[in-house]
Order: sequence, then structure tokens, then C-alpha cells
Amino acid sequence: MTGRNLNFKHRVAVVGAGLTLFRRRMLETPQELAWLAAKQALDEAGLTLKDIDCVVIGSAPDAFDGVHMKGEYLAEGAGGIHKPTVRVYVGGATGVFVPIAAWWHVASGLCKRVLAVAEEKMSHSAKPHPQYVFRYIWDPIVEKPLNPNLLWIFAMEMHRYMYRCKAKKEDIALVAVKNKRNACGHPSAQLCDPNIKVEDVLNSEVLVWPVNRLDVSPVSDGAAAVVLASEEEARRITDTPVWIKGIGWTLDTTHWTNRDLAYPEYVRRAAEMAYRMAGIDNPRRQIDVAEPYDPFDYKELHHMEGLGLAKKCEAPILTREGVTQRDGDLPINPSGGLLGVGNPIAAAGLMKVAEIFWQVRGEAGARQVKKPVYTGLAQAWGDLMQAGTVIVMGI
Amino acid sequence: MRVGIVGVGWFGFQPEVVDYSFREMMFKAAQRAYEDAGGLDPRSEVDAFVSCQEDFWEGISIADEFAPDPVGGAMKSVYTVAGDGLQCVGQAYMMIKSGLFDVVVVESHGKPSDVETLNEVIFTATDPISLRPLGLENVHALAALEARAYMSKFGVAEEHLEAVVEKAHKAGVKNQRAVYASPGKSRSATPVVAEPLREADVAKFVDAAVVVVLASERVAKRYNDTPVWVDGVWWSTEFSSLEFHDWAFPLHAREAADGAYTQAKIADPYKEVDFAEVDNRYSFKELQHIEALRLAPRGTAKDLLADGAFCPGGRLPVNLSGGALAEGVPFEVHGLARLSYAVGVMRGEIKADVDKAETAVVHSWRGIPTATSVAAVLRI
Amino acid sequence: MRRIKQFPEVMEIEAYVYTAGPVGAKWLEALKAGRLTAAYCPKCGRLFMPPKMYCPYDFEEVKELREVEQVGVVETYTVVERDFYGEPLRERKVLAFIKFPGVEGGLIHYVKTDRPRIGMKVRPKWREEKRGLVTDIEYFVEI
Amino acid sequence: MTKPKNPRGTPFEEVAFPVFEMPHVGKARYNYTTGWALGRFLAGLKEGKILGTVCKKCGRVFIPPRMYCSYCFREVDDWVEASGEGTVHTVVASYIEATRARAKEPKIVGVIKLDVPGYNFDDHFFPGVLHYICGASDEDVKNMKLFGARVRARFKPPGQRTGSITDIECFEVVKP
Repeated sequence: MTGRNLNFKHRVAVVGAGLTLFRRRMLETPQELAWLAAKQALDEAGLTLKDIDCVVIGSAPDAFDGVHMKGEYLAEGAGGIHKPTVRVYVGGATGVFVPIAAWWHVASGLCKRVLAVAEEKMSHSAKPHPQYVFRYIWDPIVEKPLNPNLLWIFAMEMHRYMYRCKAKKEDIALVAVKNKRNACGHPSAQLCDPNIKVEDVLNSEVLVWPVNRLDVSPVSDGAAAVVLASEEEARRITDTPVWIKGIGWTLDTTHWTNRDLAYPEYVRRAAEMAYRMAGIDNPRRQIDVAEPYDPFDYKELHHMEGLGLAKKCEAPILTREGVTQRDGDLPINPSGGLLGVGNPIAAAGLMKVAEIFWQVRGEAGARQVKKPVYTGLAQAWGDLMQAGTVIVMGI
Repeated sequence: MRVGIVGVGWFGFQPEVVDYSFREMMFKAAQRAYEDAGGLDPRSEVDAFVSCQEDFWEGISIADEFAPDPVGGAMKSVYTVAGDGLQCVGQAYMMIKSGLFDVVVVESHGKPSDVETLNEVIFTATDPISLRPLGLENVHALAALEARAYMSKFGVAEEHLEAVVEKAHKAGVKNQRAVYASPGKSRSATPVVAEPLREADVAKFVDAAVVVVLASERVAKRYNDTPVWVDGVWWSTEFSSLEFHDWAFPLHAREAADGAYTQAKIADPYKEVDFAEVDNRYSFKELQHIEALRLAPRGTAKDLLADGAFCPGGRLPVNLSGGALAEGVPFEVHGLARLSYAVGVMRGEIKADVDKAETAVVHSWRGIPTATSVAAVLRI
Repeated sequence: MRRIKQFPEVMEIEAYVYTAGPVGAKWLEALKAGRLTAAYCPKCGRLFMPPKMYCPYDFEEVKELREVEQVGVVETYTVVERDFYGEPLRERKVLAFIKFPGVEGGLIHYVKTDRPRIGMKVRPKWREEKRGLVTDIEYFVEI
Repeated sequence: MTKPKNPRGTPFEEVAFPVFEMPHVGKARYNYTTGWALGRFLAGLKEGKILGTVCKKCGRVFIPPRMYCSYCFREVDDWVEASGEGTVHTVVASYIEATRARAKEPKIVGVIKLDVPGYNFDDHFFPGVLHYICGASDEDVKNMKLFGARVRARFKPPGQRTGSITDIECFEVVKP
């Protein structure tokens, strides 16, 4: 190991964020969804497209939108024409990876103001069902001939986690309840339900035991965007820049059937990288609010443990005790997460980064957590249960 | 902090690699690259890995999930860029410049022989509303529209395309991986595909993988005594919709090259660049890209080419490798193929007919229907 | 050593269901009515086609479509003789990029002619039965 | 002030004009090169064998096999054959198809940790495959009885095998 040099030259800040509504089906084209989010982020930062040097795009499989080379297609709506534009990609973990890649665009000194845009339009792949697209993420030779549904892999991980941690479905369902209630404070939310109870989750349709319908985030269309700037530019743009303090990401082996699924080691490694850069040695104390990736309710628990915000098998207990509520000691997914706001894959990850931006600035309004926020964290996850991306932001 | 190329490895460059899967091709290219980098151990000495590919080329959704293992990146920082291999080099360049990374590995692989419906797959990259309903039987027709616009605007004739094709096949003979090189190939004897393009104007596809190791100036010498420095790399997307892009001139290549030249402090490329490797997946593209890279004033590449300026041994040799016309197009590996050949020439490992090989510019375009180019300036 | 060398694979769903967006939908409705329109950007005053809900030049919102005279000019063309795989087409096809005076962008479409040339004036030949697709124009013909 | 302020977008429910359908069948076909490792693995299945590779440097056994060790970054050294028996590592009951349609009968699927004579594996890294599990009900999944259960590969009759993972019909629970 050559040893990462932590004395990087340029500090990088987030200075604006934008979101579309997240909904099951949207009329706008993928380009237009990207534009809606990008425009809002620019407006919030008080910038125009002329101020932007570089564009980073994130989007998960091309097979959702039904456009090959989706980055090329999205460039126009993301404000990336006649500019250096690049699309980065780590499956479901892409949303948080977009600002990570945008970070080095600025930290390298080569770009001063960067627009980072994530978009997903799952409704295009409507026939027979957007879930069908996930059939093609499995190994084409040793797995796909078995006709798998994507939920299998999550259900297997969830069940293994339940087995190892002796976690009950009731405990896990609390996450879905919390997040769908939290989502009622989010103007973009697709699945706000202020009255949802654990029984509703447990009584919803069983899809792949132990996964019920309300354990899963929905199929969504949507886009998100953030503007990043160098220190000098950030201070010019706003009085309250939110600094990117740490970035980290890890990909585990592709061969998920060869390893234990009970603990996300790759998230731990990703978090370690980000924490080292941010100077965090006790995340449970030093992170004030976190947005771990929650496409399934058990994933929030799984990721809290990977991020070191809970000990192994401790996350269900913290959840039951109310620690992860908005007014708790460690608020988790105050936005409502993917379970409540919706899950347009890459856009959902970037939505989490936007949430931390607003939480740190105290602009989350109805969603603002009770404790003061100095440092927040967003995390996403993807590929064949192997990718972890982490960003730490703060004042 | 300068960024250097300290290892290069490639595998394939065959019309069909029958015995190895794309993952195994990645592994073999990576093995060679790490050996080239003084026996670098990817498990302990690399900070991050970048893979360049697109889902529909692979026939897998979220194909980036297959990136880590074959290059030694399992449980390490690996990600994918949906772009040309040179864009990955651009990302690695920025990562190293940020100061957070010292050694970054760039990988790209392409296995066109696995794709049965290539025309339909490429066509899926066009706009679903304005173009897709037309159902083009040959996506090369979109390139032919550009060819006609360029040729008509700048007075380029078919004989000039003939000269490009002839030069590529002649040069390719000396390139051991140029499987399609056939000197004496007569362009006019090949059938018209889409006017003005004939079969010989269109590069064929090829299976290949290339891996490149980049390192910061601080550590580069640990791995290689003669790093090839990347002194500038930039890219540009001109437009998403072909309807709005310049049909006659590749502005994207101009914008990419200008960015790279600025970083490398090159004021007069025609004088300062010793040789170039540019995209020529269509014969006319070589002329366009020579001009876009400011190696000839607009509309004059055809004449300078006729004078031998861009031929091996000429004033500024372009595509000593024969380029894509001789090697084939390995999807997103294309840019790394151009780069790895240039590195070989600069290190003196490839005996090429060039006076001086100290400064090179390499370029890649992503092919139709994109308007995206990447350019990099290399120095030794 | 025996090996199974190839494994067939698809990456496809039954069908994609695309939407054209708020402005694109109106554009397709106009096509269905046999009218050619372009988006109008209130900020820079440009007309552009194909339309989107934003102006690709200045990133402002676009809501309005304006009718365009059905006279196009061939900016570039090709005569397609073979398919991608090298097989001769049953019928040669002229594909062109057609611009409309005063409009940015244009249409990539077929032209029915034996003598294609740059600068030729063309008009759309509409289909009898229209579906709200760009192919409601069967092809363009010389004026 | 609650951010985001007035997020936009036009949701719709009915699938009608201006939505338009484009069939995609036949447009993305591939013929995968299986390669050195999986090519032999598939041929092995056709002969009723489950083959893997082994890295002698770290001792890891890879099933499904690969030609390289993901952990030592070197070529694997040898082939090994699994016994066909194994233990259920994790298991679920699927009530839906890949298309999201309800399945007629619940399908039991899981990861099977395979036995390879001469090697021992912990739960951290092991040769394992995804497959159907037969001879068990969804109740056995729900009460977690199947975790750690012993199973044995049930191959199709030789004449029906094609060199595919589906040459194994399922892993059958071995009655104690």
C-alpha cells in the first residue's frame, strides 16, 4: 500500500441541491427529469449553467430507461453539453458515488464548480415489469438460467442476517414504519404514510419470505442534483457551504455465493476510508445524523452495523429503543429514505446526500432532526450485494 | 503533481477470442500490465481501480459488478465509468491530482463477438422519440451523414478517403495486433455501404482488453524507470441529440484537445506534437480528427496527408498503428488501444518510423451516435 | 479437455413504454394532426426541434410550441445500400438530415428521391393513418 | 422553510397516449463466451460433476470456478470435484416469478455451501452455489429449520443435460 496521502490540496463543498418529485410514473423524459433536478440545484446555489465547468452523471442500468449509453443521452438534460461530462457507475451505490467522483473533479484543481446529477426512470421498462430488468444483473451463466427474481438475493441476505442476529421480522418492520412516517415531511415523497403500523408491514403481501411488500422500497422515476465548488468559489457562492469531509467506497467480490451475507464487510471498509479522511474515530459519537441506504428495511440495520453506528446485531435494538427516530440520539434516515421517499436507484442515493446537505444547513424544515447537526453521513449500496459508497459532510 | 503511466498490458485484439471469457481477458491484460509495472502487487499497492464499459455491450445489467475480481480489486476501491477507456484515464488523472490517490489502475474490455444484434444494440443509444421509430437497418448511415457533410463542406473527395485507408493498412502491417491490416487493400473494390462510405471506410470490431497503471510522480519511479507522463487529458460531450451537433466538424474533439493542450501548455500542437494516435473508426474521421486536434488547419488534412505529412516517417505521423481501421474497434477499449500503442512507441519498445517520440497526443471518439471525444497529451 | 464454449443470452424485456414529456407529447400530438412544430425558448428566442421542456442552449424552461412551415432543406444525406451486417438492402434508402429555416436542429428522416443532393427542398409525405410518432411522416419528397 | 422547495414532475397513472410502446424482443441477443473456467464447469455438469478450481497459495476453493484467485491475484493451480453434497447456508421461499407475477407454488431457493473432499470451510469463505432446494416446504423456511440442513444435488438424467446450471434439478434435502 502506498498509503493514501491525506494532505489533499483543495477543500470541496456542496453549495446547492435539487430534487424532482419521486413517483411511480412520470411524464417527463429521463433528460427532462435530470434537467428539473439540475435546474433546481443551480437555482438554489444562485448559479447558471455558464458557471459550471464539469458535469458528473450517475444512473444505474441502461435497461431501465431503455437507452444504451445513457450517460451520453442524459448529458443534455444534466447540463453537460460542450463540457467535460462523465458518467460513473457502481450499480445501486451510484447515487452517493456521483458526488464522490465530483469531489476529485474539484479537489484535483481542474474544475471549480461541478454539477453532479443522478437520474432513473424505471417506468420505461414497464413490460412485463421493471423488476424483470433485474433478471439481467445475475451471472448470465451460473445464475440467470434459474430464472431468479432480484428479491431472492435480498431475502437471502435478510434471512441470513435474521438467523445470525436472531432478529425478528417485527423488529425489522419498525424501520419501514419509521421511514414511511418520516417521509411525510418530504415534499418529494412517494410513499408517506403517517399511520402505518408494524402489523401493516407484516400483513402485506409476502413476496419472497422473509420479504413482504412493505419491507421493500417502490419502483420510482426521479432525479436529484447537487452543485460542488472549490473552497474559494464556495465562499463566494454561499455563507453556509457544507464541506465534504470524507469519501470512501469498496467493492467486494462478484461471487456473492462464496461468502457470508450476515455482515457488510465492504461497507465497513468504505466507511473506514471515509472516516480516516474525515478524522472520525468514533462514528457513533461523531456522526450526528445518517442516511444509510434502505431499499429494504433490514438494509438500514445492516448498514448501520457496517458503518460502525451500531455494533454487530445491535441495530434492531437501537431501532426498537427509538434511538434512530428524528428526535432520537442517532437519527437515521430522517428524509424517509428509499422506503418512504421512493427509489429511483441512483437518484435515491443522491437524495440522501441532498438530505444531509439540508440537515447540516438546518433547512430540512419539518424533517429537521432535534439534535444539532455538525456532521452527517450518506451511504449507498449496490451491485451483487457488494458495493458500498460513503460520504461524510459537515460544517 | 505529475501523473505517469507505469504499466501497460493488453490481451486479445482478435476478431473472436474463443477460449477466454471477458473476465479472463481482463485478468490476462491485468497480469501483463502489473508485470510491466515492475511486478506491482494489485492486492497491496493499488489505491483504486477504474473500469470502462457499458451494460448493453456486455449483455448484463449493472455489469460493473464483474469489475473487481479479474483485476485484483476484490474488497478494494473499484468503480466503473460508462465511457471510453481514455475517460477512465482522465478520472485516474484527477484522482491522483487530488492528492488522495497514488496508484490507480484503469481497465477496459470489449467482446463485440459476443453480441449478435450489434446494429440494434447501437441503435438503442439513439433518442426513443425523434429517431428510434425509424428503425435504421444500418447505424453506420448516421456516420455517413457526417461524412457527406464534412466532405461537401471542405472539398474532400473519395480519393482522399482512399489515401487514409491505404495508409492505415500499410502502417498496420508493422503492428502485431492489427489483425485487419491488409496492405494492397483497394477501397474502391469494396462495396458501398452507405454513400459515401464503402466497406473499407468502416472499421471492423475486435475483442480486446487493455489495462493501464497510473501513478503519482511521488511513487512512479518505484514501478518504472521510464514513466510516460500524462500532461493533459480532457473530454467533451458536444450534444446528446445528433440533430443539434455540428454534422461537418467534430467540435467535441476540438474541445477535448484544447482542454488537454491547455493543461500540457502546448500552444502550437502542429509544431510541438511529435506523433498522434487518433480515432479513425471511419476513414474520414481521421481527417476530421487531425483537424480538430489542430494538427492541420480545417479542411487541409486531406492535402497534408497526400503530401505524406501524416504517414510513417512523415512530418507528424498519425496512427502509426494503423488505428481502428487496422486493429478494429474493441468498444470502449479503443482509447486505451491508442494510448498503449503510443506508450510503446515512446518507450522505444515498438519500432516505429518516427523521428522523435517525446510528445504525443492520443484521441478517442465514442462512435455513433455519440458526440463525445477524449484527448490526452503524453510526454516522456 | 472438454468445454462448453458458448452460452446464449438475451438482455431484453418485452417492450419499453416511453414517454415524450410535457412538450414532446404536444409535439407528437401535432404530428398526429399533420402539423410540424418546434419548441420556442422565451429567453433566447430560438426555435428548436426535436423539442424538450428545456432549451438545450440556455437551460431555461420551454412550454410553447410554434408551427413550422413544412419546407425543409437537406443539409446532408446518405444512400444506404447495405445493412449493418453487410447484406444488400432490398431497396436503397435515402436518409437525410433535414433543417427547417429559422429552426435549430431538425429531423433525421428518409427522403424519397433518385437524385438526393445537399440543399434540396423537401416536404413531408404524411401517412393516412397517424399514431403520434415521427414516422407519421412516411418520408420527405422533393418540392 | 422545508427543502426541497416545490419539487417538480408530472406523475401519471393511466398508460395511454402520449406513452408509446416499443417492442424490444430480439434486439439485444448475445452469445457469451464461457471461457476457460466456466466452459469446463458446464461440461462437468453435463457429466454429472460439480467442478471447482483451487488456489494453492491461500487454499481457497472456487465454485463456481474461475481461472484466477481473486485474493492472491494469480492463476489457480488445479481442479477439484465437489462431492455433490452440502449444507444450506441461507434459504428463502419465493412466491413470485421473475416477471413479478404470483407463482403457482412457492419455490424454495438458497445458497448451498458445498463439500469438497479433503477441504474444510468456515462460514466466511466457501464454495457455494445458488440453486433450488427440494424436499422442503415454505414452512421449513419460515421456522429456519433449513439453515444448516444437509442437501444433495439431484441431476437430470444424462440424456436431458445440456451443459447448464439447470442440469442440476435441485438440491434435495437429505433425510436424517
